[in-house]
Amino acid sequence: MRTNEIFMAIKTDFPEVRQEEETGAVIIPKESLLKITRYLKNHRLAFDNLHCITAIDRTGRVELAYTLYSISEHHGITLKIYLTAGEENVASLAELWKSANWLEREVYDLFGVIFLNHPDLRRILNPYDWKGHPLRKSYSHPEVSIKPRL
Amino acid sequence: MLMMLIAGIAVLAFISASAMFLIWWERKVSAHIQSRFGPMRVGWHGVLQPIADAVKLLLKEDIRPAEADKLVWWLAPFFAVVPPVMAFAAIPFGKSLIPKDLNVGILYIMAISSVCVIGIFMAGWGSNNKYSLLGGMRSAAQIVSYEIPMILSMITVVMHANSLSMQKIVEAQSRHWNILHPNMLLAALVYTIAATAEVNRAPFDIPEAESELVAGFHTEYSGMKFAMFFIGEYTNLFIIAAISTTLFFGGWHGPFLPPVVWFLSKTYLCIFIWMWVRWTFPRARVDQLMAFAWKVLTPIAFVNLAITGWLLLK
Amino acid sequence: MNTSQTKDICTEEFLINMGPQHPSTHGVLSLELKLDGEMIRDCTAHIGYLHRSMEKLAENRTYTQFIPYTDRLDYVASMNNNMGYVMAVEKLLNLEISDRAKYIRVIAAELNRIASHLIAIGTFAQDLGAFATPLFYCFREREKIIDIFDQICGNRLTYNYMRIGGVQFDLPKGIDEKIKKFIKYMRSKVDDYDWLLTYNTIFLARSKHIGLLPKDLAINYSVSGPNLRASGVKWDLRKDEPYLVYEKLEFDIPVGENGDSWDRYKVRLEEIRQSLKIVEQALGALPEGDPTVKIGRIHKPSPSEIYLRTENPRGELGFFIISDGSAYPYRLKIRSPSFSNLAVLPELVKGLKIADIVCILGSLDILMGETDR
Amino acid sequence: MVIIKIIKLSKDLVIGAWSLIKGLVITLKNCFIPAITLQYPAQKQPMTDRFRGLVDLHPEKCIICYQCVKICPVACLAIAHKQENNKKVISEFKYNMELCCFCGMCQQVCPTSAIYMNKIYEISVYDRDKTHINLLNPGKYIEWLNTSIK
Repeated sequence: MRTNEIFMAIKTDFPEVRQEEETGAVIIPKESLLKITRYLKNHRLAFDNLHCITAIDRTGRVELAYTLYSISEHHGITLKIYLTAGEENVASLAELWKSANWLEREVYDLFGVIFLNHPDLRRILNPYDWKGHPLRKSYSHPEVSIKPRL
Repeated sequence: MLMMLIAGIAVLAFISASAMFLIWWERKVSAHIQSRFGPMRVGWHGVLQPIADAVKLLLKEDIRPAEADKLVWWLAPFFAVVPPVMAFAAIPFGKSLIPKDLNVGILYIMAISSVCVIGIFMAGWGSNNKYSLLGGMRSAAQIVSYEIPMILSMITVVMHANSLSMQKIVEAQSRHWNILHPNMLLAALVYTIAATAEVNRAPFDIPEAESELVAGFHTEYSGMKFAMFFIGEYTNLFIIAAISTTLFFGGWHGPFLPPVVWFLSKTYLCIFIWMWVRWTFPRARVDQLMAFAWKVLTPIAFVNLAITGWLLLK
Repeated sequence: MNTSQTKDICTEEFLINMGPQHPSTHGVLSLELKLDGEMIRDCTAHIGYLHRSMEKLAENRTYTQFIPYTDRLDYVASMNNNMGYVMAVEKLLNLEISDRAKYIRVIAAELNRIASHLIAIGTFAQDLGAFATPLFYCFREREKIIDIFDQICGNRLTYNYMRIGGVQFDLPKGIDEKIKKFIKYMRSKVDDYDWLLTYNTIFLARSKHIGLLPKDLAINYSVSGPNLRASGVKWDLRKDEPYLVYEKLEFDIPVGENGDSWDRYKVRLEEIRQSLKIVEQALGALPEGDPTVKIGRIHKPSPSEIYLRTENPRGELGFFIISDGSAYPYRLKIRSPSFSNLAVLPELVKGLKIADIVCILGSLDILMGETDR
Repeated sequence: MVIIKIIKLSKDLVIGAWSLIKGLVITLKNCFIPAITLQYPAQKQPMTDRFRGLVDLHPEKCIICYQCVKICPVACLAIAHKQENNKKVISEFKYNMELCCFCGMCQQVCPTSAIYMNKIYEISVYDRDKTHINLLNPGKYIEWLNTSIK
C-alpha cells in the first residue's frame, strides 16, 4: 500500500489531516494525535511498530516525525506534528506502543519537548542534572566542546 | 617426635610445591585448550610464573574495606587454608609414606574439609560488600548440600574395604581397583560431581562467579590474603584428587614404578580431568545446582548404597 | 524498601548496583537491581555513559566527513553502519552506484555480520560461565575476518571503507581465495559450536525458557534483528525490503520458536551459516567495473528529508537525514537498534535471578556505543 | 506412573551426559591444535600495504591546495604558506596526532599523494606536546620507526 493510499484511508476518517508535499508525510494537528494513533494501531492498517521519533528544530517551530511501520502489512508511514515555539508539549504514546517510553524520553532530553502523562519523563542520555537541551540549534556551549586549537 | 617434625615439614614443602605446580599447570592447560600459549616469559615456558605471582601478591598492598567486620574479615583466609593443609595428615602417598595412619582416616578428612565453608562464609560476611555476601551465602548452601552425596559415595567404598583407614582401603584394592566394580563406577561418578561442587570449581563455581558477582566472596581481598584463598583452593583440589585416587583408582598400587610415583601420576590425571571440565562447561545456576544435588545426586547415591549393601550381603 | 512481614521473619529487599563497571554489561551500562535474596524484583537501566552527541556533531560535518563517525556507532559492525549511512545519503542525492560496488558492499557487510555475531556468541557463552573457551574460539575465527578487512581497507576495527557513491578501494588481488578458504574453515567451526555449546545440558538449562520475549511484546517494543526473529516473527529487511543486490541472492531467514535466550543464540548461529552462503554467492557473481569514487567534491543535496533503514547484525539501523541545501545536514537522526532492544530488558527480568539477568543481557546483544550515540 | 518419570529422568541424564562428553571432545581436539597467538614484543604482525598508520608527508610534492585540511573530519591538520618570488612555499605543516581518527581521507583526497599514512602503529607518548608533530622536519618519527617496522 503506497503512502498516499494510506493517506486516503486516514483522510476519510479524519478530515483535518493534510499531506506534506515532497516527503509524503501525514501532518496531523497536535490535539488529535492520540485519536489517530489509536485508530492506526487497531485499524486493519495494523501499524504495530513505532519505529522511531525524530524531532527537528525548525525556525519558530519544533517538528515531531513519528515513523510507524506495520510488520504484518509490510508498509509504513511518517506522521508529522508541528509544535509552535511557545508550548512544546504533546500527548505521550507510551500506553499504545511501549517503545515510545524511551524514544520520548530521548526527545525530551535532547529537545525539551514535554510529553503529557508519560510514565517517567526523565533525561535518558545526558546526566540527570544537565542544564539545557543539547540538540537545539540555540544550544552551543563553546567551553564544553572546545574547538581543537592548533 | 623428631620423625613427626620431619614428616610435617616434608608435607608442608610438598603442599607449597604442588600448589605452585598446579597454578602453573592450570594456566598452561587452559591456554592450550583455548589455542594460546599461556605464560611464556618468566623462565622456560613460564615455569617461574607462579613464583613471580607469589612475589607480586606479597608486595601488593593489603586493603581492608572501611566498615568491614574486622575480626571476621581478618580470620577468613585462615579458615580457607588451614583445613586442606590439615587434611594432608591422612593421605597415603606410599606403602609406609603416610603422615599419620588414623584408623578413622576418611572420616577425619571429610570432617576437616567441611570446615573451609565457614572460611568462605566469613569472607562473604566480613567484607561488607553485597556481592561478597551473595557469594558467601551461595557457597554455604552449595557445599552443605553436596556433602551428602559425597559422603554416601565414600561409604560404598568403606563398605567394600570394611575399614575407615585409608591404608586399609588401598590394601583392599591390591588385586583390582575399586573402579572396576559397576556400582563403584557409579559411586566414582557421583563422587567426582560432588567433589567439584565441594571445591567451587568448574560448572559449580557460583560463589565466585566472575560474570555475575564480580569476584564473589574474595572481592575485597588483595595481596597475601587473596593468595591464601588461591592456595587454599588448589590444595583443596589436590585433596579431592588424592581421595579419589585412594578410593577408586587403587591408591599407590601399580606394577613396576615405586608407589609414590603411581599415586602422584593418578592424582594429577584426576586433576587434569577437573581442569579439562572447568574450561569446557558453562556455570550452573544456583537453584538448578541445588535441585541437582537433592533430587538427582542424593537419590542415586542412596540407591547405589543399597545395591552395594545387597551385593556384599549376597 | 518494602519489608514483607511474615510472623517474626523480617526479610528486606536490598538495592544492588550492577554498575557501569561490571564484567558482563557489554559496555558502560548501569543496572539498578532491587533484589529479594537472589530474586530480582525490579530493574532500572541507566544509559548515556557513552553519549558523544553524534547527532550534534553531524550538524557541523559535511556528508563525507561524517563517515568515520559512523564507524564509532556500532564499533563491532562498522561496515554495516558505513553502508547504512552511505546508502541513506545516496538516496538523498538519488545517486546510482556501480554494480561491482553493490556486490563489494554486500560481501563486506555480510563478513562483518559474521564477525559481529561471533562476538555476540562468544560473550554470551562467557556470561553463562563457559569461562573464555568459546570466547577465544570466536575471537580466533573473527581474527581471520579482520585480516581480510585489513587487506581490503587498511584498518582492523573502524574501517571507513564505504564512500558516497561507491567504495574507497577495489578488492585487492587474491582476496577471493582468502575469503573462500575462510568460508570453508568457518563452516567446520560453526558445527564445532553446535557440539560445544548449543546442545550442552548446562547451557540449555541456563538459557532455555529464560527471558521469554513474546511476539507481540517484541513488536510493541520495536525490537529488531535476531531478537525479533527469535520470537517467531519472520522479518528481515534483506528479504522484506531488499536493498543493494539481496534480492538476487538466495538465502533463508532463521526463525526461533518461543523467543527465549537460547533461541536468540540459535538464530545468530544460523545467521552465520546464511551469511557464509551469501558471501559465497556474491563472490561468485562479482561483476567487473570500477567501484571506487573520488571524495574531493562537496555534496550539496537539495532541501529534502529521507529515512532509510538497513539490517544491522543487531537490528534495524535507520538514518533520518534532513538537508537544507548546504554542505552540512540540517538534522541527522540515528535510529539505533540496541536502544530499543535494551528497553525490553526491565520487562523480561522481573522475578528471575541475578544469573538470569546476565544471561538475558548477553542474549539481547546490546552495544552501548550504538545505544548512547 | 513413577516408573515413567524415572525412565524419563534417566533418559534426560544420559542425553545430558552425552552432550557434555561431546563438548569435552571439542576442547580436547583443540588442545592439540597449535596455538596461534603472537608473542608480541618478539613477534610482530607485519602490516598490510593499505594499513593506515601515522600521517606522513613528502614536502616537495605538496602543491598547497588545502584539500586535506578541508576534508579532515577532526581538523587535525594545519598548513601555513608564504609567497616567495612568485611561488607558494609551505612555511608550516602541523599535524595533531592526538585528535587524528586515522580515517585515511587526507591520503585519498590529496591530488599529488604528498600526504600519506605510513606503517607506524606504536605511537604512545608520555607528554601531550609530543602529539603536535611538525610534518616538515624529516626526523619526526625516528624514535618510533625502529619499533613498529620489525
